[in-house]
Amino acid sequence: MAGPAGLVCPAGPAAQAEIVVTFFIRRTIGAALMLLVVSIATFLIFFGLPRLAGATPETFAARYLGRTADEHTQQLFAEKLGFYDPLWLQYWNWIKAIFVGTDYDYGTGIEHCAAPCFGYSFRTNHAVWDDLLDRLPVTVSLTVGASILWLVTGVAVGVLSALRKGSFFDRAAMTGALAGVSLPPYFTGLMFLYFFSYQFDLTAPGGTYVDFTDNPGEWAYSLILPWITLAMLNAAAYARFTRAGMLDTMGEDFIRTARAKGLHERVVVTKHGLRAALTPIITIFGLDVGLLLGGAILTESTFGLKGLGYLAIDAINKQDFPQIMGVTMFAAFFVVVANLIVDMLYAVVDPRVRLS
Amino acid sequence: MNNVISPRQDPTARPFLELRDLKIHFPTDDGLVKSVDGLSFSLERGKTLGIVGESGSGKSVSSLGILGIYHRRNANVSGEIWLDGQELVGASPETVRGLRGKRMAMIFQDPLSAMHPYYTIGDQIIEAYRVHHKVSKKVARKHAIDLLARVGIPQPDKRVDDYPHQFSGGMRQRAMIAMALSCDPELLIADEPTTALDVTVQAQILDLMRDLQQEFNSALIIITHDLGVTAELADDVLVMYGGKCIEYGAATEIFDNPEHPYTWGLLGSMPRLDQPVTERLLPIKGTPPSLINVPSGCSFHPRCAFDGRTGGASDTVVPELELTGTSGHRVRCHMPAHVRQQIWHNEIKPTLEGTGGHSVASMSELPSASDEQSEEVA
Amino acid sequence: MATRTDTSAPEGIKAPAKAIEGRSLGRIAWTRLKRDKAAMAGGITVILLILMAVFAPLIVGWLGHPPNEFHQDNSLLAAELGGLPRGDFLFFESSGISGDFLFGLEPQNGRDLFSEIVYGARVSLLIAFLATLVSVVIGSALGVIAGFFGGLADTVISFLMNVFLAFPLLLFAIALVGVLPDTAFGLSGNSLRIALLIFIIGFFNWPYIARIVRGQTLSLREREFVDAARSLGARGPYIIVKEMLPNLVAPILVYATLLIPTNILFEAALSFLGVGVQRQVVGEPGVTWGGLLSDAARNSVVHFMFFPGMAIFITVLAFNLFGDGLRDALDPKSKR
Amino acid sequence: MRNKGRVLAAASAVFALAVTAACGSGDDTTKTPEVKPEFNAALTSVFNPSDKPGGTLKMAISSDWDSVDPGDTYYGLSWNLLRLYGRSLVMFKAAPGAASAELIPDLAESLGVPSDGGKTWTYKLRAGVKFEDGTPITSKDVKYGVMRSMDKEVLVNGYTYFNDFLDLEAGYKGPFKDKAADTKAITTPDDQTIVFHLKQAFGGFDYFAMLPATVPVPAAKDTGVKYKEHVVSSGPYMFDKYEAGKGFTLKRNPNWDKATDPNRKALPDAYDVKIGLNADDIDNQLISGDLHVDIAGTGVQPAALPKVLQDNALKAYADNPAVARLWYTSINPKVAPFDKKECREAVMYAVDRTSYQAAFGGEFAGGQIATSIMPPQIPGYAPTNVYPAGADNKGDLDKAKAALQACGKADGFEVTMGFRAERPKEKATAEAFQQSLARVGIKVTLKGFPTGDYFSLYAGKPSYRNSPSTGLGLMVNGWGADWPDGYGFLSQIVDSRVIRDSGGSSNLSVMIPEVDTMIDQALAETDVKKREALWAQIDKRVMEEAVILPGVWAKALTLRGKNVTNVFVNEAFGQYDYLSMGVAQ
Repeated sequence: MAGPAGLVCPAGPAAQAEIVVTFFIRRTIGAALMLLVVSIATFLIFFGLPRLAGATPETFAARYLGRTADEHTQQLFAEKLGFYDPLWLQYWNWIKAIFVGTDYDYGTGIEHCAAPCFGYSFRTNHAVWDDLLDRLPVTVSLTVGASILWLVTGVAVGVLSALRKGSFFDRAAMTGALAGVSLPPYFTGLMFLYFFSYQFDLTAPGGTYVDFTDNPGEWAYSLILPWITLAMLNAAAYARFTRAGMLDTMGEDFIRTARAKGLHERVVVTKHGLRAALTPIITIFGLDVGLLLGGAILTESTFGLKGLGYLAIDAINKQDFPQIMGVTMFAAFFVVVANLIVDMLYAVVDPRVRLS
Repeated sequence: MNNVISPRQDPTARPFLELRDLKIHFPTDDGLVKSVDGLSFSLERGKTLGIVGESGSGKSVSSLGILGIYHRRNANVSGEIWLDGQELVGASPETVRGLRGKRMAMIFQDPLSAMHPYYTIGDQIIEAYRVHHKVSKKVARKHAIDLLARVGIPQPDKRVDDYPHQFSGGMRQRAMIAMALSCDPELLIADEPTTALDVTVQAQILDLMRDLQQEFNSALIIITHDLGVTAELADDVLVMYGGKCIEYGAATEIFDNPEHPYTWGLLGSMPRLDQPVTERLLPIKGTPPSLINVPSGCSFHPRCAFDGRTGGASDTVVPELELTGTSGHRVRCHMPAHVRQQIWHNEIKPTLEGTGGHSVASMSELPSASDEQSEEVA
Repeated sequence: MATRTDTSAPEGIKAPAKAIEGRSLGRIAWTRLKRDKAAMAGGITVILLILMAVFAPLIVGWLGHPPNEFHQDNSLLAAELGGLPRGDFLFFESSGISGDFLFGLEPQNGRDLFSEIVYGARVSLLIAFLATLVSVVIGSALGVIAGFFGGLADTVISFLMNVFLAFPLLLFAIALVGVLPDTAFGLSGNSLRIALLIFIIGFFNWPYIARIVRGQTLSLREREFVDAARSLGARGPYIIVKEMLPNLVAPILVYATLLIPTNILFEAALSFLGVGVQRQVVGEPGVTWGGLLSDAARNSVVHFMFFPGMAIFITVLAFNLFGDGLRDALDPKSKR
Repeated sequence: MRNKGRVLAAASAVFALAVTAACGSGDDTTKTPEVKPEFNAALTSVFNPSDKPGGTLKMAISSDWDSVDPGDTYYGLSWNLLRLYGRSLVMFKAAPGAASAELIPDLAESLGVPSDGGKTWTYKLRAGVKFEDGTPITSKDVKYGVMRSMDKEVLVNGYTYFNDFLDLEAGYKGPFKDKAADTKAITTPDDQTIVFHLKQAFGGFDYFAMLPATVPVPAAKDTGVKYKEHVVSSGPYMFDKYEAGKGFTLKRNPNWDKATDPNRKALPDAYDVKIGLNADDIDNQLISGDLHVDIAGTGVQPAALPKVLQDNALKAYADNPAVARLWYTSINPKVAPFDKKECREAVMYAVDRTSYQAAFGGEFAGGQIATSIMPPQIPGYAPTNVYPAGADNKGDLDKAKAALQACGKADGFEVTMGFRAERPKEKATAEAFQQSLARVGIKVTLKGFPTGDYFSLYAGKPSYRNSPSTGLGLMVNGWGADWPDGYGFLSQIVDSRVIRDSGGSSNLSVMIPEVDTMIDQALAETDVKKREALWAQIDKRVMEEAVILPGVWAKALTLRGKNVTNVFVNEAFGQYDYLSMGVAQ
């Protein structure tokens, strides 16, 4: 009989907990580092690049001021808002404000912008953070609804296709899925709006959004087209992923083993096949949701939904840099956090992932 | 060739396992893949059959065929499989499923990939047990721990909660065996059970399997490309080539008086520890045949050094699997029996024994069939 | 014992009489591809689209009107309805579709939508192809470096890839186009815009190629022939160029083909959001499908949305079909 | 709140109508005959007149506007609307047709009394007017309102008329910088009297007194930029809820006394203003009856336009008012080759004016093809057409080519044209320019700019628009009268002295010393007729210089909401008069 020489000793519960904590800390530091890089890059693009392209501190200040402000006023303002400071100092102040808040001088006296302060919008003279929070429910509503829709349909279609590989259903579904990933959401969105809202009056017109807390029914009614539009694109992609993953998995040795045990095919597919095939899908799903929470730019602008993506486009069109910075950081934050969550989730779902 | 039965058959009783002209064909875009093309053999309880052949010769497919693990949609299966008086090819999938794992079980090659990475060893054994026995999880768990102990896993009550990746290769194979034995199967098929293991562990596993077989009195089929393994365990040996059986007989017969040139090749490429180290290994040249475009006539003829001695029949006529000698030894070759025996005794055997077989390589390093083909039938 | 290796070796085995004719990967792939009807349809469509883009002036001269020409005659546009085209066709109400204007007219200014669609292929394909090239160049270079040298290079490049994937790309691309100067690198106007778009789109997509190349390089690095080359004294760059690259061509080709439709969608999205190439009369008209769609969104005239949208759809679908087919052909493991 | 679907909404609207009709028939006191809706019915007379109070008037706008703070707004719609909650010294008469051009006293007892040759203007406030909290309104509150509005660092939107004309002390800082700041330029001898002291005589000061800056603001309640979140009302309505960027509601102001206010009917009980709805949706809701007013007042969107024009039932609910607004293109004489007048003339002749009109939506939604700067409804307007663009208005190519020859660019030239990228009509204009100028060899390169920066950083900034590298030869532009009067329309776009190096001015191309002199003359002229004639001459003189290419005098195809009473177009705003509307129940 073999000795235990080749055994990998399992770690005790205490050691396991320590590993988890270390893993968590390491990943969090990594995420923070990534956010830092993103923030520096963003800052350089919006406050550094324009300077190279000919913008001056006064032109930045001019954006806070009306058309009637004279040169002197602009200089005064540029001074007050720190636009004459070296770029690194401006960045430092910007970062500092996020953590400890800052004071802004808006004529009527000093206004405190509490942490997390992403600065004041050029055009609305509003704290950017308030704007972000204001827009968040729209984007969250859109994302949550659409993601549930696409996850369920995409995975269902993908699994069925994989199990009936080569059947009519499979071919039809995969043709549909390929068409789905080739359809730009702004095109489908526009056509949906034209037919369902403009022509047949079945759905809410673009630009409608009712808060969930106001009226859940109308909330869903106002979002149904955007949900379908956004979900269609992703459902198609997920159907393809799922099918490929499921085919791979169902060809795995452990599926053969499961069958050899005499398990019911249903159990083989769900307990053994789906479990393994869905794990990577969950990863992609987490990242996609994270990405969308930062603003579904195309869907939001197609449907005139005033979420974060819409705010971003609006801010960019109006060159409202503090707002753009805010949205970008917000979006990057969601992506990084989603990454983090997915990593940890993966460690939970897949015991092979070593937490080191 | 319908009446190919065990060399040791008792003609009065129906054997425990019997295959009759089993064919498993897969239609593909590139043509019909004849993975198994007319295989017949039989096996009694307590006996061991070794099926030998290169990758892609159809040995794994036939074992999966016995267990009924193939896609009914994309496999054409014909012939008969009798297990203890029950025909399986024509039986409903549900019937076969009920037998799988319970009366017939399989031990797979490469237990790392053959076990589900997301479930613990215990869970997987418990699952195998509970699908055929209505017992509580607790009872099943106890059973699983017993099995793990039985196959020699230390501290089974702890290891039962480990994941496959936490086990070493040998331990995993033991766990795999435990899983296969969970319902006391009467037929156990082991597909390359030791290939992925290093030599010392190989020996332990083979010992274990022999012990267990005796204990459970089950019929055992060992599928391997390693004649050494066969020599250790098998009572009978069946050599497959291109989806067909080309030589079949008692193990002693096959090792002492092989009559097919391919078997000679296999023996020539088998490392022999009992021989002086004088010569290098004798590999089989060429590549295994395509299962789609099986060479005409004798499928081995493109690689056969003696195809000139068949009077031109080798590439036109498919040879029959005919009896040779008296002990149920059968060979599929155009050459007359006496010519074969002559060549073996005069040309081959001396080479093997005289100069023969120190080697660093084994058959696994032979030119093998493309992986693509073996995947397609899986 | 030399005879052992002879064909008449006594162990009874001989080499196959005729060596199977070695087929190159390209030939095998081509044979497979030819059998894949969907991929062939996609490929043919792609070729037709490229021809359409190249010969846009000829096609438009033959079947349409110059893309910048206004047709505001009262017989074509209903001035009293704010410039809505006259004439319905099927469910395309007020489209002005006729033998003269195959896809109808643009409301208000009466430009020939057919010609605009044909010219739109130019910008779309040009940007998509060149941006893909940029991604492939950056992605392959960094991917090979990361995969081959490993260590610090790998850590840094992998981190960079993650950073890029964490960026809200579309947002950044839009912002960048908006922020950058009007004249730079001796270019101005649309040529600068196109150059910028190519660079930006290409620049943001390199991690996708890099990831694939890195993975492939990692596995190639462990293969015998690389060891062999190294043991013969070959140095890194030589191994990369002579041993690695030829083996990376197939995956790069596949993923580049699949990146093109993504880039088409990216460009169309930017144009839809109003930061793409702008309409001009000097030189190229600079029509973009995304731009047309964005104009159409304001009009609620269905033919104006339908044709540009379908142009994007068909183009992207064709590339996707072809790309999928190519992947299946070059990488049999992914087959069906 | 919107219902679950238009069908439902329509059904309930029908139901509501039926109920209204039933109630109406039973009510003998208001025996008004069923008013038949008609196209342009509210243009020159009151449509569906009523004195019946009650109900909520629902209003919406697709974009936000600058501010609801009377000291910080420069939008006509805002001036129109804020009369509900703010009373300036003087106002335009709330009446249909030409009558609305008449200035009448509002917070003041009478129009301003000039003295010192028009350099001093005195107003007496009505007695008994109170803020929403019951505090009596004094002349000091009016003075404070004007003073605060002049601080352009805090209240950045709006005009600088008071800054430019008041005789302010050097170093005057304003109430935001210095709480104790005061100025002798405005004096308040008693709580009911306010006196403005000007640097120079100005006969039209009553127009200044009409500006929302003269709406009283209680200094104690002023929160600078945040004042817009709760403006203290002096009118019949006060703010109830205010949500930045989303909307607000107005309710009745209990401290408003009708006896002090002969100008306001104050019919509805409340106003519900929604901000940021989809523009197309606003049209749909107007049509279905879910909404009463599109505050923007710029007319229906292109999507709804054909629907309205083709359907007579819908068209009957539409009006096509002219707005004192000119859409035009500035031709920049500081950019070669436009330094040569002939080259500018070539553009004037070559541009197809009908495509300009089409770009803005045709004759109903866009407006009338303009031949000069001043719109016809400005008093003193004299028809003039210095550069006729051919008989069919599609451009006079022969003359254009001759002009090109004369300026030495017979083969044409290249020029860059700027426009606001987010404005589709301006983009369409620029494309129309490309198209029609290409006919004579002038190649136009288009360049879109962010709307917010167009005047402050690009087209409006001389260093940018005149630079040899980034020079903009053509710039799409537009201007609406601050009030319907030659000064109100022309001064900000043809006086070269409003151009500042820091940018921001709407005058992008007119730098004619002679015109500046003529403006000064007009300002000093006390005789109204003569003054109006002078403005017409200025109009013609600027046209001759070929630095402004007039496009269209704007018109809008606007929809009257269903059930709205007392509707008419106030010509001073070119919009429905928001002060007078009521809602039938």
